[in-house]
Amino acid sequence: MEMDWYLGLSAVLFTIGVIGVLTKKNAIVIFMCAELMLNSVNLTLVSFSAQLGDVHGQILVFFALCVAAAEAAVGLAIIIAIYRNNLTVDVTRINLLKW
Amino acid sequence: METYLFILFATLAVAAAIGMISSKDTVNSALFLVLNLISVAGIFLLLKAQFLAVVQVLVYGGAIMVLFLFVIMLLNLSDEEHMLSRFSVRYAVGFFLGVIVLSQLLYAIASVTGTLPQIHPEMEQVGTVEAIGDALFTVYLLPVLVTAILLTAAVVGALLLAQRNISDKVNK
Amino acid sequence: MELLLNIVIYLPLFGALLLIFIRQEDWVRWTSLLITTATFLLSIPLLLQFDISAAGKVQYLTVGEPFMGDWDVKYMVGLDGLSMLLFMLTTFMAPIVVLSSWTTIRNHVAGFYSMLLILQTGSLGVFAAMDLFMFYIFFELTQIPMFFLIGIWGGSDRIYATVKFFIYTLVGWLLMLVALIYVGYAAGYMVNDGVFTTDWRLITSPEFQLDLVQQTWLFLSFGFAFCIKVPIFPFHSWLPLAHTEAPTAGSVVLAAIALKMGTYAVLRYLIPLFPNAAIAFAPMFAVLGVIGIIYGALVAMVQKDVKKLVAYSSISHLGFVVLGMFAFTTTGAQGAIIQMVNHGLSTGALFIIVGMLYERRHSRMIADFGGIAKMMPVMTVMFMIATLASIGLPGLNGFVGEFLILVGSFNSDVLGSPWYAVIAALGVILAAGYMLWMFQRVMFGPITHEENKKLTDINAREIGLLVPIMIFIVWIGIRPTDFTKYSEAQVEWMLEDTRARAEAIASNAAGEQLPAWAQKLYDVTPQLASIHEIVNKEDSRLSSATEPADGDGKINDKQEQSL
Amino acid sequence: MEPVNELLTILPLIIIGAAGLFVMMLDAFTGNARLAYLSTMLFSVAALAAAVSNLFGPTGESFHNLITYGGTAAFGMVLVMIGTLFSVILSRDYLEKTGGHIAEVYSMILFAAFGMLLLVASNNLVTLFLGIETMSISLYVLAGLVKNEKKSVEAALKYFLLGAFATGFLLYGIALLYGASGSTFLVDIAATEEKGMIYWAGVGLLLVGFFFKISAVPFHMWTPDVYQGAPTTITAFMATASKAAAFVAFILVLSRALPDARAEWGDVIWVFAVLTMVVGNILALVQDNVKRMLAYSSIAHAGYIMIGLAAGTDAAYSAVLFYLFAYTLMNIGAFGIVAFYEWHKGYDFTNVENYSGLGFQQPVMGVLMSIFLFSMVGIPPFAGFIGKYRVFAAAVDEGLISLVVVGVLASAASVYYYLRVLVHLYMKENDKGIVLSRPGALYTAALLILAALTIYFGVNPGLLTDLLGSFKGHHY
Repeated sequence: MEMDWYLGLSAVLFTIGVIGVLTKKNAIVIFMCAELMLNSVNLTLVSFSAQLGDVHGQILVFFALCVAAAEAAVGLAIIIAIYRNNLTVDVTRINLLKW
Repeated sequence: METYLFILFATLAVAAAIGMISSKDTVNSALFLVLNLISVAGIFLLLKAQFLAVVQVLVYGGAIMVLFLFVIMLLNLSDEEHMLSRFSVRYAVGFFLGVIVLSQLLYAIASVTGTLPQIHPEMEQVGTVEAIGDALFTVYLLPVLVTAILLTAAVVGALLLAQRNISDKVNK
Repeated sequence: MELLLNIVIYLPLFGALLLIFIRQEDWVRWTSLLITTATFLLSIPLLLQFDISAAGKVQYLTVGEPFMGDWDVKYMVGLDGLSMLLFMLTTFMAPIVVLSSWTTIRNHVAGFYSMLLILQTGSLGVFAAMDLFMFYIFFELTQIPMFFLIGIWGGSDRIYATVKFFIYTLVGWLLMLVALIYVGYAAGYMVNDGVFTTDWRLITSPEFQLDLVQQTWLFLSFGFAFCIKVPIFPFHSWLPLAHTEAPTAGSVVLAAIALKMGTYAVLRYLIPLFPNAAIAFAPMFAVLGVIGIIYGALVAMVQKDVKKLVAYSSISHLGFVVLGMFAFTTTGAQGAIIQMVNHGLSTGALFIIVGMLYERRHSRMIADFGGIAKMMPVMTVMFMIATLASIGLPGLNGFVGEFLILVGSFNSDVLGSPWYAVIAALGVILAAGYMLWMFQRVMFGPITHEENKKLTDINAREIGLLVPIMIFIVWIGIRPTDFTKYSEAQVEWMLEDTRARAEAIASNAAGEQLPAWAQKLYDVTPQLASIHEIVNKEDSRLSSATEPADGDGKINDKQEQSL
Repeated sequence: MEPVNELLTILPLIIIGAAGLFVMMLDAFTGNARLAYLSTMLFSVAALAAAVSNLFGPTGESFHNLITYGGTAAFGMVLVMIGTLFSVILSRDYLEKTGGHIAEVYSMILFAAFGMLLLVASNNLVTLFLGIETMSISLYVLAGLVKNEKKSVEAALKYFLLGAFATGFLLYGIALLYGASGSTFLVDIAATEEKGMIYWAGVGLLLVGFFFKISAVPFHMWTPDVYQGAPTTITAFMATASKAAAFVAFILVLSRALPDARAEWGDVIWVFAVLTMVVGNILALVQDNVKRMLAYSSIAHAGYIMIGLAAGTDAAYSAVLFYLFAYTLMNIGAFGIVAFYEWHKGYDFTNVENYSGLGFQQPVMGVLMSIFLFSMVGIPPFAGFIGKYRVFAAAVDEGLISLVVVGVLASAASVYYYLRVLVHLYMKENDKGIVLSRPGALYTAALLILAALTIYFGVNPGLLTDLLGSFKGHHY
């Protein structure tokens, strides 16, 4: 079995994440898509790590997980704050700032 | 056997990802993401990264996604319109960009077909808790400490943003 | 003396800082007057000690340490024949400018005078800088105060005028900055062991040889900046606006000093730095100069606003300066320098007088005046002298400059045609027309407006500030050599040096092929071609001289034929 | 290396990390914002001093080569600490007047600074990633600080979503580079033999990630919103310290990890530099909101800095570092004065129309604003001019003349919107009867110091240029 299957899978997942970020309107879902992107990158890292027999890639995944957790905490807090202000998390309806 | 497992997990992961971005219901989206994360954890196992597979399920699937679900329930978010129900330039641009990114990445990856070796034989040792722990607390000690501060900062920040009462400017 | 030069340059800046701590408005005025007068008095020894015969040598030179790390960019100031008179003009006009705005400026007095003083330091620095980079810095230092002077204390349309003035100038000078950097590196590689340099002595040394393509590009970008600053037609549109909207002091500074920076820069940098390009493009610039002379005069003729009329007459006068400089003759360049001084004096005086009229009448429209000579006899005399000087009446200063320029351009080998001078002479006639017509309408005739009957003549302060200008107007007119002697040796040396370097570069470049577009630019004018011909002839002569087959006599014959 | 010496190499980082935790605890137990402010200031001064002393110390690697110290990294730390210190000093008055002066602010600022310090010292993609993320996550929070203001929270959301998106690209780039080279150390990546598609895809994605952080067009979308929405002194912090940190890290990555690929990324940066300068300046022209104008102007400045990166020589890198220094000084200053006007109630003092005639009230503030704005225009004798000049010069020396011409034309256009502020301050009438209060002594002193530095390094840049010119350690 070839390694590029893994890379291909992660590329597909990454792209789905990108499409999601660009098309969705709900802030939470956009954020989840960003998490999907991070997750697919983790897959890439693990498969490279497996290919090289090298631990560093997995270490990076570990840190990426930490970052994802931290991002989740802050991101969800921001979403709660904006929901309290606007009663919506629809990014197309939150538009005080333009140009 | 591995090939079949890979195909199974990969199909699940992609299907869950597509399900996530096409679902109308935010809760469903979140659940799809959990499914995706777990499938990816399965693939980690195939790649002999046991530690990360466990962490993936525990931290990502367990902690983070629960947080997501909690917030979604807390805010009682209404359903979103179906992704394809209203075609707009936004979608077109998003789709177009997505296709470009995908094709570039696929091209990049396809160009290395056949050059990559099998899973490295040392991987059995590399993916274990011992190996990773060893690296983390020797070479990567400083980053681990940084992570401590990062998580502290995130907690303080989350408190700061979500804790205090919002003043009178809320539009009702 | 070196120290004295630096003191003269920075004393006004020090004064500007001093003004921050002074609250009383009258004290502010007196302090500024004191500072500017002191500056002028201190600058007199510089003139007296000046070695007239020294050519190609910078006097009172201060050379600082390189201040930008690995680059040979240093603080360098000094004076030579090109800058001496303009430097003195600047120190001379400053007290007059301060006096002229004594009563007109009533708000933010301290701000006004500190701007004027900073502007003076900048201007003195521009004329004294002996390093291209320092020149640029000092030049930009004059822009900021000018921006505020016009914008805060100007007329009704001041904001548009000042923003236009600032942006217009900056666009040109930023493009020049790129060219300046290029010159700095090129000079570094050629004459300074690879270290970036903008030292004037190095960038005008014979070893610094830019090829023709480089020269064309660099000349055009430097030229563009200077054209805007001078301003040369068709880049002049900011000038009438800025002149009209500026307060009297601003107009005077602009006319007497700021505009000279452009023409001075042409003489100091544009021509010596890019000799071949300068010679090649000389006819083009001369044409622009002549167009400026005629255009300025014609537009001035139809102005209803006295100040605008004077502003357009500036364009006309500066056209003369440009023509004189690009004639590439000593007479022409001498005329250009003295014409710069003349224009500073006479146009400065005219602006001051217009300011006095405006202060009394709150109008600058010609139609609002008429017959006021009866009420203001002293003013009439002054105005008359300034007007006649501006026209170029023999015996007054304007005549000297214009005459020298016309003679210089008439005989110019670079321009190659007397027509430039002939058409420019037409400008003198036109000037007589519009100036006298204006004077007649403002001063004589019946009094049509009741308010004009209440006008009072100029007071002692106003007389006091005009009289020194009048003295110099007459002095230059009667004994021009007292002034032209300062620049004579230097100008002669500079032109010869420039021509010599041009030929050296052309002979080195004779075999080089120019790209098609550059060739086209050069073909616009036949002069470069003629240099090429001379060089080619010499080349063929040399090559034939090396042929041993022919006898000596034949070569001599050939030489005689070619000569 | 002795453990103690090893710790000394990252002394500013340690001080700031400890300070962040200390201030957090202080807040938890006392909740005294004033005390938090004071201790933050003291710690910042200490960290700045430590960074400056590192600047003159040795260079090398520590912590298993994860960290690089001295030289460029130390200068990056100095930049970050200058930005942090002055933003902190200015924040107190501003936040007290606008309501929002809480102790957590300072701990978040310190955590962000911690991330920046790590970022400028990273010699490895792991630390780089962690540094960027620590910085970004803290900044997301800071952007939404005044959370009862809709704009502020909205800015935080936009920043956060786009930031998370960009993180994905950055991490993907890192992952692919890791795959192509088998290591996350910058030096090892430079040694990559085979440059296949994976390598180039990695480089491209990494560039995208950095372009986002330095807000290069077209990845600038978040900048104006965030800069406008965030509290002004926090904006100053973001615009200076985080930009400077990102640029220094960018220099480290370009010069250490990708020196062989210079021709390729040089061309890419060339294109994005042009886009950034042109779009940034054009959009700045039409802004009425001063903060938004300054946001676009900072995008434009990123474009000028990218000219230096595109040149990619040692001289260009040190020119960029100088530019960043000047940029930090003048931007904090300008935002500080906007913050001063803004804390007056009654009018929206981020709108330039409301500045009419205010230059003569509180003349010190007006004069300082002129100095900072003229420095941004790039007029001598201010530091901004020297920065621009050196960057342009380095690029001209590399033959990028057309790029420099675009740069000067863009900065000529920029004059209009900078002058517009001055025109309103000085040349229009104050017809609304606005009366300004006096700023605090420390506030004024901080701005005066910034202005003095702006002038000093404009008149006498040699001190700094010599130092920066001696950094031959951009790459090995």
